[in-house]
Amino acid sequence: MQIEDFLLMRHEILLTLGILIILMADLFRPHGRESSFSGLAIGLMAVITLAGLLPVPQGSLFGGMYVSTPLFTLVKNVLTMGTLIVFLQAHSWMTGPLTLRRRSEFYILLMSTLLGMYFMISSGNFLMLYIGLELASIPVAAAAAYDKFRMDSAESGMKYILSSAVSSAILLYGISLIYGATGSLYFERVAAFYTGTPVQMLAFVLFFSGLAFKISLVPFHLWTADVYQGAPTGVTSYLSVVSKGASTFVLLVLLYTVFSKIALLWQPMLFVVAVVTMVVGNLFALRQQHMRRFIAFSSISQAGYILVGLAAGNQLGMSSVVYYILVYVCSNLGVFGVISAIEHATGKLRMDDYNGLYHTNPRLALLMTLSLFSLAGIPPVAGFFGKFFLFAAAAQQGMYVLVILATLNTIISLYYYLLVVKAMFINSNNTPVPFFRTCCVTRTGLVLCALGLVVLGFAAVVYQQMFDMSFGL
Amino acid sequence: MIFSLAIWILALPLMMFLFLGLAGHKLKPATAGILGTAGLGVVALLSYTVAAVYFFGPSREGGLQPEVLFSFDWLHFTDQLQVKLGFLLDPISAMMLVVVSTVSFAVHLYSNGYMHGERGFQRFYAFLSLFTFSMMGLVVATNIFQMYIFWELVGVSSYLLIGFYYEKPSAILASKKAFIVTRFADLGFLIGILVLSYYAQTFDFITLTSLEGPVIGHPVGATFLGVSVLTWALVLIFMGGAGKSAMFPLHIWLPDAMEGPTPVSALIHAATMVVAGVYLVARLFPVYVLAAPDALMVVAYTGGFTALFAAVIACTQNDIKRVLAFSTMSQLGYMMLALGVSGYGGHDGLGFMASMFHLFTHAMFKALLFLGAGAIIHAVHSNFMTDMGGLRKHLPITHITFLLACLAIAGIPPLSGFFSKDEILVAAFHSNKLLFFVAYAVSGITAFYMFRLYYNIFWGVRREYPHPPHEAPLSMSLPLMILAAATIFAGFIPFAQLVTSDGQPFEIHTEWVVAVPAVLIGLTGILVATLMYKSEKTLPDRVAAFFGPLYRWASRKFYFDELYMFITKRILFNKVSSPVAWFDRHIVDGFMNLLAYLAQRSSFLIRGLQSGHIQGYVFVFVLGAVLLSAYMLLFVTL
Amino acid sequence: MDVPVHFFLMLSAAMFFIGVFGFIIRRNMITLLMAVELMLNAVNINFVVFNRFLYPDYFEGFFFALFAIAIAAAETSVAIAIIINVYRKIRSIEADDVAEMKH
Amino acid sequence: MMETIQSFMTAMMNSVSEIFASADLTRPTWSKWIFMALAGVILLGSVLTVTSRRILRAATFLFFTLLATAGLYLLLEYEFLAAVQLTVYAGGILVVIVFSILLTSHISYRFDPPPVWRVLGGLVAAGSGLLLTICVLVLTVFPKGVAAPAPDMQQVGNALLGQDVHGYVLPFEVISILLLACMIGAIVVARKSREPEASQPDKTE
Repeated sequence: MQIEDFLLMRHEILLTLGILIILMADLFRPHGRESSFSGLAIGLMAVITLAGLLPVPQGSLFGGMYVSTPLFTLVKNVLTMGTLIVFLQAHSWMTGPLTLRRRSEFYILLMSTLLGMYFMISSGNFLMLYIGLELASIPVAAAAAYDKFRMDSAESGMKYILSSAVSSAILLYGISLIYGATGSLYFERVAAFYTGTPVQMLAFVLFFSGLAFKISLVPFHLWTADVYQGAPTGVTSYLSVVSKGASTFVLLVLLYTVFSKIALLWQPMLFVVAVVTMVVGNLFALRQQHMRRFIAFSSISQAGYILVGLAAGNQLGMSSVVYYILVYVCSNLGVFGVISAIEHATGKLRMDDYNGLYHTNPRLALLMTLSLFSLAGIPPVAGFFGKFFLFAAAAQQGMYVLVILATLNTIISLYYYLLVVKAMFINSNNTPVPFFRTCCVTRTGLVLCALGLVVLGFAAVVYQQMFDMSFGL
Repeated sequence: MIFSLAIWILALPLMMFLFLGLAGHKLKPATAGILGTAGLGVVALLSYTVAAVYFFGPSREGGLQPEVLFSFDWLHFTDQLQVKLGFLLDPISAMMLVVVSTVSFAVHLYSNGYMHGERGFQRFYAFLSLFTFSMMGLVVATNIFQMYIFWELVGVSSYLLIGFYYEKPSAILASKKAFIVTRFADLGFLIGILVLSYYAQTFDFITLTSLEGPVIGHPVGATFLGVSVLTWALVLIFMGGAGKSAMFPLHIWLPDAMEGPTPVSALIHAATMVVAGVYLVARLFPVYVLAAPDALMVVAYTGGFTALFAAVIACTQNDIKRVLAFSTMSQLGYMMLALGVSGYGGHDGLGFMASMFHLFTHAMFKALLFLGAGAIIHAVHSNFMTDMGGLRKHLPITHITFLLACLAIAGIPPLSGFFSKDEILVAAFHSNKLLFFVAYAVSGITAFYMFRLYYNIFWGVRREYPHPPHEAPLSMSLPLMILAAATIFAGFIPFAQLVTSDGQPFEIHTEWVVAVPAVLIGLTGILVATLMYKSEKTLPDRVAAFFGPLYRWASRKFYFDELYMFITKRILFNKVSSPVAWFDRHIVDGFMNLLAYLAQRSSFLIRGLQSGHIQGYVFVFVLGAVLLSAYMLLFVTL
Repeated sequence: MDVPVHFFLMLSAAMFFIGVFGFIIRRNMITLLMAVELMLNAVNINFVVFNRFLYPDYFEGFFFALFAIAIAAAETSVAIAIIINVYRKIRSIEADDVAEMKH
Repeated sequence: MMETIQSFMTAMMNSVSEIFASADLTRPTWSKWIFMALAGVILLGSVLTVTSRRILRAATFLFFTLLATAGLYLLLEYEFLAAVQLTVYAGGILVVIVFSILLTSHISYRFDPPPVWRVLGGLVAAGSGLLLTICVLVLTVFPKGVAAPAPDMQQVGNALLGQDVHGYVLPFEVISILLLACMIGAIVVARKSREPEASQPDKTE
């Protein structure tokens, strides 16, 4: 292995080292002392984030099993930063009494999940993709069941692991048929032989549904709400942001490379799935009271919007999807930051509890509003541009019907996002969330989200760079 | 150069919003109010200066040409499509700068008194600043995309302002309704932008409206359902405008939005936000008139219908702010109508000029009316004219200024309303006789219901008030006087020299054939209102007295009463106005409510999908995968 | 090998969908897990058969099956851990008892 | 419409008869007999696994199914895989499952039969899926590969540590992390730990 190879794989190598460091630190810590690994984990993630910003050569390793391009590196950086922010948000939870004696494991679990996502993104072979996918999902189930003193958490872990097992079985069946139909598992060769015979279509749909499970597209989404509701907020935030973002990006890459020859065939399918996803997600979100469950359905409908861009199948669609993922990561993390701060301070998680939040905690309320407006796509917050580019990409392909349906759905979604805004600014409350100061770690996380939202919305450079990068794919 | 200061017109309100929003609760309310008002004063001065330099400055040969003061690259979309953030100065945006800053300043000043002691006073000023910022950004947008962004920001800030009285559930509902209905309209706007920009390959207003540009010079050949794509795009864009400007049937949010604080209504629902739709059409006017006259016809008829419809409903309302809201709708319809009947260039563009003129004058007197209404509500603590009467003694300043505004909106010379309305009538007279008569009718009804309002508030029975009403403090009456002055003198501004469709000044001359009947109709309306409402139940007596001998001879006073009741109540009220109001409330509004209900209902119905049982989830999963495969195999592969 | 490849494939398909069927009708969480094992096992047969019959030059299917078995083991262990955790709480391993969150 | 269905049916019939012709059932060989037997065990075992009303019996049937699958691998001359199947699946996974059964259930406990609607749902989902898959598989003509010898242990070992195309060192390494993470996850979830004091806020709502 040359030094360039190390540089190429630095995300993975550093993260593996990080996992080992935490493991060792846990093993060799002084006996009988409870120590917090939060700082260590945050520090490690920060190092990886910084290392990710170094310039990178592009290329492939291990005979094409591992591929890296600037775009991949960019997405990995985004995921790393997302994880970093999740860790920042989980800080107060992890240093609290509920997680006594089980602190290092949380970080090991989430970091190995992140490692799985790295490999998923960089895979050049279905085997690597599958292993990455499993590495990215099995530990999450354990993390979802992490709050052992709550039945909800156990239930959510159970639902996640069982439905994810079924979905990965179906995905595997798809991969096996892909292998049978093309004779290889390397992306390049598969792409060359993928012409759309019936068995290939079947294989594609099965494979797609396995990935769609991770992205929670309707009708593969049913686990989402229950798992999000039950899992600890940190894990939910990780699931809905990092995990979903990674899977979406992988789907994007696969659709545009491996399955590019049958683009005309999957476009109508994505059309249908996108519409159903947006509608169902929105309709369910209308009635939710539990904040995590609410965000679960909102994130389902967000996935539907992303599909609109994917369905466009052009380069504009591609870069806009990446941009949207970026924006989505920031906005959702902002929402979760506020949710987890309030949960940690008061244990309150229902929408009614947010009544009158503005009067006691104006900054939290403002960040929440900013993030929700971004999710709703209201200018000039970043989410608006994300949506606009997605829709513009679809419109460029002449999919006006899809665009109209999508914009109609944004109006429904505005309704329920406003419910939260209304609760915070307008509703009165006799027992509002009292004023509290978040600890500086949490605050750093919140500030990062707010910065991300503003910078993404106002800086032209980001989008331009992404557009150029997506040429290279 | 003064233009380099123009950026502060945008930056100052934004900075004030950030400051008051983030640090406002640490300030004393009074400080926040003074700070906000002073900041807006500076913005107003800057706006006046910029407008004055633009209109009267040197080097204005060859008409007033649009001028881009500055422009930043915001988002680089593709090489053809770029989002820019800039400052466009042309006749209409310069005029709007004056309108927005004047009214906004008046409202800022007024709110010091009106909102005194309210909880969240600082927040109120923060939102007002945000609104002013967004409105200014909308007005000076150099491209349609920037306009859209600020358009939505205006929506957001008005949402926050309307919902300011969070104790009132109706206010919350109203604010949400306003936001969502206008968002619904913006759906059309957004798709219109997508289509237009896709064919024109530009967002830029100057390119879009230039006569040799890609749109007007080389119109798109593509058609959809037999109508050119460009027409579709422009109709869709107009849909956005119709939402903001409360055109039928997207107007349903405006009356409800009166739940907001009265200064907010004056700012948003009289003078600034609601004219954004008119402004949008005016902004793209060359495209409408030269490349898609069909779309312009839609504008004209929607405007005409709304003007009549809203005027009729206004006659039935008892809440004084609602009367004003419907009146605003009606006047906005007037402006749309004027745009719709206009041609391009020189005297043909009279309608355009008249529309902008009316926008200007209407902003002044309608803001005055709203602020006056605020002063009245402040004094008697009620919105309903049934609770008022005989207030002219108690509120002298409010009374005089309110009367001036009523006369102006009724089109009585020499107040400003007369001039602008007259130009609209002339323009309609020369182009579309049907709309011309609609406009005549509307002006009569307008005079009637405005004076119905006026008499019911200031005349009529003298009531005993629990707290004797008293004149508002200076911070409230000063803005009234400022706006009253504007109402009186705005009519003498030579608009045809300044704001025209092609930037070339032209001469106007009063056409007495149109003007005299218009004034007469206005006077008739006032007369009818005077007879009916000046003092309660005296009309039959007076009629009886007038026909004294006849009456004595017939000795049947009762029939007059009956006849009067029959004509007014049975026919006018029950058969015309009430059904129209009912239609508005139940059918148009109900349709939107039905949609919301259906969404809720279907959400409830499909909740069983999420059964909580993992087996059920896998069932749906597998069935979904199978159906999707079948779909792919059957419809895609075959 | 003189058995046609289709026979193997249909066998594995049948096994796979029996697993699906079992997952839908069963209540006990451990039996749900066993149904999943059936599905994973069926997939492995697919890989091996494709490798052996159609593309014997490289051993891609073979290795995929190998790794899939390992992953299945890992997945099962975590699932069992979670199920036991649930059992500790409610003294039941009926999946229908673990359906508090819905709608 | 009718014609499409008709042509589809004809195509199906043709494919099925071709497959059976290639199977040449009139000339039975050992491998065919063995396949039949294994297939029978697998199918029967699978069905019984998911229908048996005693959980330990279900586990036993699963065991037979897994054994028969290992037999299939042997039939296909993948001895190594068969060994892995036996040790990991039958030896590892199944033992864990049996242990957890013993931990959580009473041996003589009989399940109630599943509700009818659920059985119907299962039949609809699984049946339609199976039908679709079989139709697609039957209609597909797979390329015939040239018979090559099964890999010996040395090849397997080399490939597992190979770094080039068709080398599996990277997945091998990654899967080790996966196993580690799963182990930690399983331990952290299953390990017994004291509940914290009741003074903690109830966070379920």
